[in-house]
Order: sequence, then C-alpha cells, then structure tokens
Amino acid sequence: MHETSEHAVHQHAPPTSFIRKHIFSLDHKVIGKQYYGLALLAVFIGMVLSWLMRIHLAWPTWPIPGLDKLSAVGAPAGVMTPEYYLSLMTMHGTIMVFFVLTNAPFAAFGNYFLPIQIGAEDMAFPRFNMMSFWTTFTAFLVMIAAFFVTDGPPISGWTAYAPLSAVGKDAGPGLAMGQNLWAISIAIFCIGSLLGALNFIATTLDLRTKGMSLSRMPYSTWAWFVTAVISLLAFAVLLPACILLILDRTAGTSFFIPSGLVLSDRLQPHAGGSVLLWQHLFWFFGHPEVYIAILPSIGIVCHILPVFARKPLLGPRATIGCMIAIGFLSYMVWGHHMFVSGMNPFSANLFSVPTLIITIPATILTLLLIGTVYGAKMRFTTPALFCLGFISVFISGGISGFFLAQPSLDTYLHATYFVVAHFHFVMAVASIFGVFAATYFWFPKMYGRMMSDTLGKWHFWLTFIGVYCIFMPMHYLGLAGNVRRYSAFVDDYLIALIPVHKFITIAALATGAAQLIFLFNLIWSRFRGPIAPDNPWEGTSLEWSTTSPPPFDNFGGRHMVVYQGPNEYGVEGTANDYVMQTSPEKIVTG
Amino acid sequence: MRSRYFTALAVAVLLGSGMLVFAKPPAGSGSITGKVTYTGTPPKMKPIDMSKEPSCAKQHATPVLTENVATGPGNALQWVVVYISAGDQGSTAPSQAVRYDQKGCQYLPHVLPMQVDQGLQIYNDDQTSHNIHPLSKINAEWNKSQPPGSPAIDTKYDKPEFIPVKCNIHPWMHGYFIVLNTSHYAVSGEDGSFDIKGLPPGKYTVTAWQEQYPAQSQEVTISGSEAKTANFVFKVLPY
Amino acid sequence: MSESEMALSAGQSGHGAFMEPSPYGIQSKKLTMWLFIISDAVTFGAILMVFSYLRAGTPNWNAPFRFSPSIINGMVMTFVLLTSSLTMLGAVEAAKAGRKAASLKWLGGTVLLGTLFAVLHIREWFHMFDEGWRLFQNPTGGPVIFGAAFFSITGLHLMHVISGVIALIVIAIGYSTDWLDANHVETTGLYWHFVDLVWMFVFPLVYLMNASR
Amino acid sequence: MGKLFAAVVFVITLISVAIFVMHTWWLPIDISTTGPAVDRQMNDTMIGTGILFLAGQLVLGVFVWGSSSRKSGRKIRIFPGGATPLVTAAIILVGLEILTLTFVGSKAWGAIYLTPPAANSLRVDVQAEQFAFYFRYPGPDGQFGGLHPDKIDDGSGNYFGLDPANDIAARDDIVVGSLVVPVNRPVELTLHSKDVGHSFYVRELRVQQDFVPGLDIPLHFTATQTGKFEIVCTQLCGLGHYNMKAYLEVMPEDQWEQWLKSQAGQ
Repeated sequence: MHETSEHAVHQHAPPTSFIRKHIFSLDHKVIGKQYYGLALLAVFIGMVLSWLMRIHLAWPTWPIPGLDKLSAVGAPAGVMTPEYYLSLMTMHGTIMVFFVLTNAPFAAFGNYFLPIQIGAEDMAFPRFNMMSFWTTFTAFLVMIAAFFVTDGPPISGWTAYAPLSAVGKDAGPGLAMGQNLWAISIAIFCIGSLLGALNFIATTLDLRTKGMSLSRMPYSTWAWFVTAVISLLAFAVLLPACILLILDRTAGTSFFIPSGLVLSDRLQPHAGGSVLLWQHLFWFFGHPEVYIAILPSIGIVCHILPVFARKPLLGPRATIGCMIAIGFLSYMVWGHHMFVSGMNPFSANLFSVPTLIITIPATILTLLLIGTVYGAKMRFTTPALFCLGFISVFISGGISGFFLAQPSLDTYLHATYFVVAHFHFVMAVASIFGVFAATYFWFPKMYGRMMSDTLGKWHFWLTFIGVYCIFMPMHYLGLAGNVRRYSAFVDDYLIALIPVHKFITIAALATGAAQLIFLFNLIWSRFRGPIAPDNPWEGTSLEWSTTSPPPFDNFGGRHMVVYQGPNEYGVEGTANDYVMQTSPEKIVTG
Repeated sequence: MRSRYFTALAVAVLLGSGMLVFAKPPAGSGSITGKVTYTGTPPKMKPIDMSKEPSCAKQHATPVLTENVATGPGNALQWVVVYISAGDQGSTAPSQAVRYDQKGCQYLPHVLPMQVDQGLQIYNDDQTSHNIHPLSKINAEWNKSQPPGSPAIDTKYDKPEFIPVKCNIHPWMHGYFIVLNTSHYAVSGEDGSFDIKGLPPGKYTVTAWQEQYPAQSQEVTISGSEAKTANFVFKVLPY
Repeated sequence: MSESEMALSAGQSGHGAFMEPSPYGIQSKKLTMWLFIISDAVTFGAILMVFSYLRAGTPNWNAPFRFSPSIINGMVMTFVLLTSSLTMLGAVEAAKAGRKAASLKWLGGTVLLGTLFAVLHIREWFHMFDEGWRLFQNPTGGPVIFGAAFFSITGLHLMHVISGVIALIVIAIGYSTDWLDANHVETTGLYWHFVDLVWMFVFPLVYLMNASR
Repeated sequence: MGKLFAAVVFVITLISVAIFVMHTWWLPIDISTTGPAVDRQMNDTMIGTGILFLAGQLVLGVFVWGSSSRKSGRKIRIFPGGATPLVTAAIILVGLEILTLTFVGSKAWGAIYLTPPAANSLRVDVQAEQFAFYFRYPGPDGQFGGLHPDKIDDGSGNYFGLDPANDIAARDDIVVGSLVVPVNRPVELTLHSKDVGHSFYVRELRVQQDFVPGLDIPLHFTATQTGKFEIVCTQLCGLGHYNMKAYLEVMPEDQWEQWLKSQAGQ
C-alpha cells in the first residue's frame, strides 16, 4: 500500500541488469513502452479475431484453414460454430476495449510522456507504476487463457450481461471456466488501472517543474489527467461489480440472478437478484470507459495538430473546459445504454438529455480543431494526416450519437449495426487514429529514429479510406434493422443484406492488411530509420527540450524551468516561428 | 405421421437391439416378449411449431407432435425401454456404434439405448446448425454445436445413465440417451411391443422405463430356451 | 541526488525550489491516500447501492437482527471502532509533536481495538453461520439475497479493517525503527478514519435498518 | 497532400450522404400506429445531423485545402473572432437541435412506452427462451393460468410452466410459436423470460423491448396492416441468438377469430 522509501524512488543511477532495466523496470519510459508493446500484441490478436468473424459473417460455410487447430470443438473442420463466433466476438470486444483502447492512448503514451511533458524525472510512484503494468499484464494472460480452456472463451459479449454471464455452464458453452477467467481478468485489470490512475493524478498535481502551472500543461497532459480522474472513479465501480459476478458464479450468491430461471431444463437454484443491477453497475463504468478511450486521443490530437498547423490551437481554455465537461457528464449518462432494457421508461428522458448535452462540448472540441486548421500553414506529415483523419472520423462517429441518444430512435436502432458503426467510429477508429498520430509523432523521441514518412502516408490513406468502407455501410445495415451479435444471418430480411456484409469483410481484410505496413515501418524504423534530431517537428513542449531518446532521468540532471504555454506556434518576430516552453523570451502579442 | 413412426421404430429396433444381438452368437436362446400399454387418459401430444426454422418446417407436411407420451392403437405406449436390470448382463459393448440423427429438427430416434462404452455417432442431416446438449449428471456433461456439413460427433459414455438430450438452438428438440450395462434391452414400438432375445436361463428383473412416469419392474425366470411374456401397464394422467 | 530532492522526499511541503507548488500543499503520498480514499469510497458506494437496490426491489425483505444480541454487539463494535479512531488521532498528534513513545502507545491501542473489532465481527459471523446463514441461504425463510448482501458488505469492510490493522503494525514497527516517519503515521491515520467512517454507513444501513421489531 | 485529403474527404462524404438520401437501405414499411412519429423523428434527425455532417466534413476539407497553399510569404491566419464564435455557435446550434429533438422525440417515445394500453387490448403473454419465442392466448375463459417455473418442460411443450392438473385457468390457454393478431386492434404484450435476457424487435412496428428475467415487462402496439413480419431477438442470449425468431402475423379480425378457434381445438 505504501511506498516504503522514496529515496529508492529518486535514485538516479540507471539499473544495469537486464531484468531491472527492461522487464521489472521502474522507469516510466520503459513501462510506457511495455504498455505499448502489450497494446500492440493485443490489437493484433483483436484484429485477427475480427477478421475471422468478418469472414464467417460473409461466407458462413467456408472452412477457415487452420481454425480447427485453434479449437477443434469451436470450429469442426474449420467451420465456426455459433458459439465460437460469439466467443471470438466477446474476446475481440474485451481485448480491444480494455487492452488496446485503455492501454495504448492512456497508459502507454501517458506513462512515457506525461512526466516528461511536466518536467518530472519519473512518475510519483515508480514502483506502483511497475505494479500497474504487471497487474495489467497478468490480467491479459488470464484473459488469453480463456482461449485454451475446454469449452472455450465466454460468449456473453464484452458487456457480460447477467444472467447469461452469471449462471454458469447451463447457459451455454464458454460460460463455465471461460467466463470465470473473463471476470477474474477484468477484476485484475481494474486494480491495475486504479493504481495507474492514482499515479497519474499524483504525478500531474505534484511533480510539475518550476513554471509548469496547470494552465501551461500541454493538452495531452490535460487529457491524461482528466482520463485518470475518470478511471479512478469508473474502475472503482467495475471492480466490485466483477467481484459480485464472481461470487454469483462460484459462491452461490444471486446478486444478478432472479428466481425461477430455467436453463438447459434445469431450474436454477438462485433467487432474489436483479438483472438490471448488473447493467447499471456495468454501464456506470462502461460509459466513462468510452471517454477513457477517446479523451487521451483528443488530447494527443490537440497537442499534435498545432505543431503541424504551425499555429496555436484555437480556444485553449475552451478545449480544456470541454474535456473536463465531458469527463463530468460521462457519469450522468450511463442509462442511455439501457433505454429498452426494461428500466422505467420515464428515466429514458432523464438519461437522454445529458447524453445530448455531451454533444455540445464534443462539438466545440471538433469545431476548435477545424478552426485550428483554418488559415494554417499545414505540414502534411504522417502524424498531421492522422490528426486530420481523426477529426473526420470523430465527426462521422459523433453524428450518429444524435440518433442513439434519443430513446424514440433507439427503439429502432438499439442493438443494430448502427450502434456498431457509431462506437467503432467514435471510440475505436478515432482513438486508434490518435494512437497512430502519437506513434508517428513521438517515435523519434522514444527510439531516436524517424519513421518512414512514405510508408506512413501509404498506411494513412489505406487506413482512412478503409475504415470508411468498413464502418460507413454499417449505418445502412443498421437502418435496415440488421441486428448485431448474430453469428449468421438466417432471417429473410437479413439474408438480403449479406452482399453488404461481403463488401465490409473485403474492406476489413484489406484495411487489416494495410496495418502490416505500419508494423513493418515500426520494426524497420526502430533499427534502420534515420537518426532523429532532438526536436524534429519543431514542437514547443518539454519532450522536445531533451535528447532523443531522453536519458534515464529525462533531462540529464537539468531542472527545466517553464516560461510559456504549450501553444506558442506561428509567433512572429522570433528566430523561429515557435517559442519553446522553456524559452524565457518575451512574446509580444500583436 | 405413421410412416415416420415406423421409420423411427425401425431405426431404433435395428440399431438399438436387434442388430446388436444378432451380430453376435447368442449367449442363450430364451426370450422375453411383451407389450407396453397404458391405462387412463394420456395427455394430448402438442403440435410443434417449427416456423422459426423454415428448412425444417418444410420437411413435415403436418406438424410434428411432442413425444413425451407417445401412444399407439390399442393403448400401446411407445418409446419405453425394457431392459434387464438384474440377472445376466449379456455381452460387453459391440464395436458397432449407434447412430443418432438430427433430421427435420427432430432427434431420430427419440429414445436411443446403447451400452456402456459403445460408440455413439451424432449426425446433423439438416441445413441448419444444431446443438447437442446431453444433460448428464453421472457422466461428463458436454454441449456442442454442429454446423451443417460438419463431421459427425464421435463419443461414448462410460457409466450407465438415463440422459435427457436437448438442442439448445431448437428448444423443442428433446430425446434420450439410455446408457445401459446390459446388452439385453429393447424399445417398445408403436404397437407397444418389445422383444428381448438371446437370454440364457436364469432369474431376471425386467425393468420398463418411460421418460415421464415411474419405472416398473417384473421378475422373470427363464429355463432352457423358454419364450416368456412380460407385459407392462403404465398409469397415465391427462395433465 | 540533489539537496532539494532530498527535501522533496523528506520535507513537509514535498516540493523543492525546482518544482511548482502542489495545489494542496501536502505530500504526494498523502494526496494519493486521499485519492485512494475517494476511489475506495466509490467502491463502497457501489456496493451499498447494490444493497439498497436489492432491498428496494425485494418485497419480503426481512429484518433478522434482534436488539439482543445483534444490535448490542453492533453497538459495541461501533464503539470500539470509534474509540480506535480516537486513539489513532492520539498517535498522529503525538507523532507530529515528535513524541515517538507516546505515538507508538497510541498506535498499539489502535491495533488492539482494531483487532477487537475484527474478533467481535468474526464471532458474530460464526454465530450467524451456526444459525444457518450462508451467502446463499437464509434460515429465517426470508430472501436468500440478504445473506449475500450482508456478508459481502461486512466482508469488504472487515477486509479493510484487517488490512488496516496489518498496515498499522507495519507502520508502528517502521516508525519505531526510524525506517518510517511521522508522515507515514498520519497517512495511515487517514485510511483508518476512512474505514471508521465507512462503518458509520454500514452499521445503520445493514444493521439498524434490518433490526427486528 | 492537403488537396488530396480534401478531395478524399469530399468524395467519402458525398457518397455516404448520397446513399442515405437515395434510401438504398432504409427502414421497412411502417405498420404500427406509433411508428409514424418515430419515422418523422428519424427523418428530422437525419436532416439535422446530415447538415451538420456535410458542413463539418466539407468545411474541414475546405480548410485543409486552404492550409496546404504553397504561396510564398503567406502568413497564418487565426479564425475570425477566435474561439468565441465557434463555441457560441456550437452551444446555440447544437443546443437548439437538442431541445427540438428532445421535445418532439419524447412524444414519440411516450406514445410507445408511457401511454397505458387501450382497455379493449388483446392480451398476449410472451415467453422468451433460449432460443425461441412462445406466445400465449388466454383461451375461451379469458384467463391466463399461473406460471410455475418448476413445471417448465420443453420436451412436453410446456414452455410457460403451466400447471393444468391443478390450475383450471391454464387448461385452455393457447400456446403457439407465432404471434397472430388482428389488424387495427391494440395488442398488449407481457414479456417474460425463462432464462436470460432477450429482446422483442419487430422492425415494421418500430418497437424494441428487452425481456428481463425476473420481471414482467409490458409492451403494446396496434398493427395497421395485414401481413407476415419477422420478430427477432436483439439481446445477446447465447449461442443460438442469431436463430431466435418468430413471426408476427397480422390478420383481418374475422380470419383471426377463426385461427384462434382452430388453435383452441388442438
């Protein structure tokens, strides 16, 4: 619970043994890279799962070569069973939401750059930091273990709705050991995330270098800070929810299971619980989780875009205000996931209004980003393109939120592909675009080498067009009433929609293949990329005031003093068109 | 309707008892035959609405009925398993596997007797995915789906048990695996008759099992190659 | 390590000349303890919400706690825990004033009272087990969910008390050997008071509102 | 590069919008009395957000196009008026849209979920289970028999858990696998779930409602056209979720009465 000694914490001599240096490292930079590596592994698994699902949806009778080796029961002769499809879907959702979207933009880049951006040597509690990574990693191993238990991974979706997730094996395959591992993994993940959130908040509040007032913090730091606050409260609810779920599953309690249920012809011995209770607890976490995934990317884009636009971000105060407003409102809207869930229909209106109100700060953020592009002298590097792409997909994904926030339309669109399109655009694609922008932007700092811009641009164009080909048609499917989470389409009106699914599948395979360019670029540049200068993009924030990569204590024993905000681009009358945060020169604003 | 029962009966008798007994040199030549009937008003078998699975619905000209109390002319009671519960247990499991079909969203046969450790092959003959979930308590429970065109599920049971089988996809699909220690068994046909052959001389307890009503037993002693008769009467209720 | 950073690790403000002042003017550890308490309060809030939700949704909710011995026992436990908060206060005050021996005595008292609370609680649990209470069983014929709710809430709190007692012992040993300082005592004190505060919600909600008439 | 980006965004936006406008894939016919309000709301939202979408993407494209200008000596320009006009515009425009949508939309919602069913409604009980829907009509006596989960037995067709041996009201209950209703008559459904969460979704009725285990959820509608429509499950309920469906058959009143009689005879 307590750091036993802070003397150890602020030791300056870097560790020399391989294990202390690369595995159980206390260095936030190493931990950040570890998170990034974990997210990369997870996103690869998650993407392959989505490929398998997409192929099955478009061509359900095709045997997929080798799939029977992965699971002989789940895919006899390579043809997926309905439950295996649901297993893959559950694992895709869980892995992507928890181990990619929570880890990559927040934990990975936040760990690496938050301390540097505020001029600190490390996080406030390096040992906690190490613990949070290894806790998260354990959670990941437990989750992956679900692939290898007898009847496979759980089939209850990433939302694990009770009682499907709570009653055990009678509810179907994958709901015995697989679901146990799922619940345990998520509980462990919560602990890791809570530790991380504590650390982020304490670091941001307490370790800012001289002159780094809150208003001078870069937007990315602000976003990580707000995200940490959201995590601190959100995971604190998911943790007990998961523990109660585990109790229901293993200790015979009935928190989420009402009486008189008959599954597999067996009257269940549970009584007295409430199904909606799980939904309330889950979505109280689940909706803020959406902002945990997207806010860091918003912050990253707000941080990166001005660098390439060569002009300050429009409305810095409004930007930060909007982030805080989104974080605050995210706790009042969970019920919009439950409009048709059987909760009191009056409350639908109560949840609908704040949900629609969230669109106001989101719109402001988008408009400010667009306004920043206005009149800019844009440098179209790969990270800049990903930032612009982010704005585009964020608009596309945000717009559909207007539909889903209204209960009267949700009666038609709920649980259709419209929802799938919405959250993939606004939460997954937008967030991942932020991660891509961040990777291309910060890679030189992290590894001291530049990434290939040519490959990067190929990657961008294929991905940008690809995601529109995948997710835009899903809106049309949703309008036609195509239900999500179906492993095959047997209803008459759904059979008519299969050609659209084939188009989406081809687009998904192509877009997925385009990610290999990114992977190649990442690995190739790590060893062969041109050596990066300290400030290749002419940025102002503190990470550009140190070497690439930064030394063990980030600034080589120097104590940075900050004189400016992070936003001084396009400044006239100075040597360059920008002023570093560490530069003491006076800026004359005209 | 009638022909379907005959087919099912033929499959049951052929696979379940007759063939296995004839496939080996009979250990004895005694036999027990008889008829299973009911008294009282049997419950009305309900038509099964298969409209949610059109590929199955169109295989049946008239709706299929539930089979939990299947009756025939002359108060005959079908799908009753008659077996030797005490006495000579006959031979061990033959190498020939029993076959269980899923056709037209029905289990064929409705009641499938087999011996401990005898092979069991489950086929999906439909154009839709089925799920086989034998609700065993003594044997290990499993629950597998079988997409159309996938290979047969090959399995066996190593302990005697009466196992209800259900399809988790089509809730009306219900059947029974009857795993027996003995090789002396038969299933009553549509006329209620059964025939257990190849019994060596000795004292036997013959038990008749029906899925909904309590099982009944009779003591039968066979000397030489006697053909004994044992009739069973189940008391049924309309509800 | 520079002088100022030594000051950072040991100093009261927690900040040297090269740092922005912390907005709350407290040590990082203490700040983090506050943050942990907020987070933990949300966790307790969630589980108490679960309890209230289930209670509101169960028409035949039962009130199994008779005044004697259950409520009396609960009152004694409350008294013990409240007193332990007082002794903790003594320990923190003494530590701040540098009166180490006194502080250690107060800490010892807190550990004893905390342990007494845990013992009383576990004794009560065992009584209830004897009566037939389980996570999934209600011997009074009322809703079975009562057992689950009761044991999970009190169990979570008991876990906090026990880990608090262990933390206090570690802190006391550390403090007595100069390995830890007065700040650690104070930070642990925050946690202990929080655990006490939570009980002030648990006791009325779980015991008093389920007292049989 | 900026012009390329702008061009790609334009093309994507225009194609996307064109497909929406052409109604290539669209909502099916509307057969319920409450549906038109939902459709109107859908159209209004579509127009309102469509304009926002077009404006957002096109303005982004135009700005990116402009920002890529290679004119030498060009200076950066700040958005006229800074952030204030944008913030104000967002608050007013989006705020107005929200207010309108909420006021109009809550009526459409209320008509389905906050209005009690008509007194002459046909009452139908719905039991959802893994993975089928079953529908129960009260039979000639007009009364539903009680439900006893312990009596549920799929093998004998007792999907609801009726107890006809002891409960006379249950004896004439009609249990079928399709929802057959007369046209233009209000129908009041009571949704029960036997096992896990399910959902009742008929696109043509524009309604969706979850089945919640442990709760009886009311739902009502009036169908205005005859025909056969698909009822599907939209709440993940297990391995057969994709195959969980039933048909809604809307018949003329006299034909429906005949159907009911024929069912009661079985």
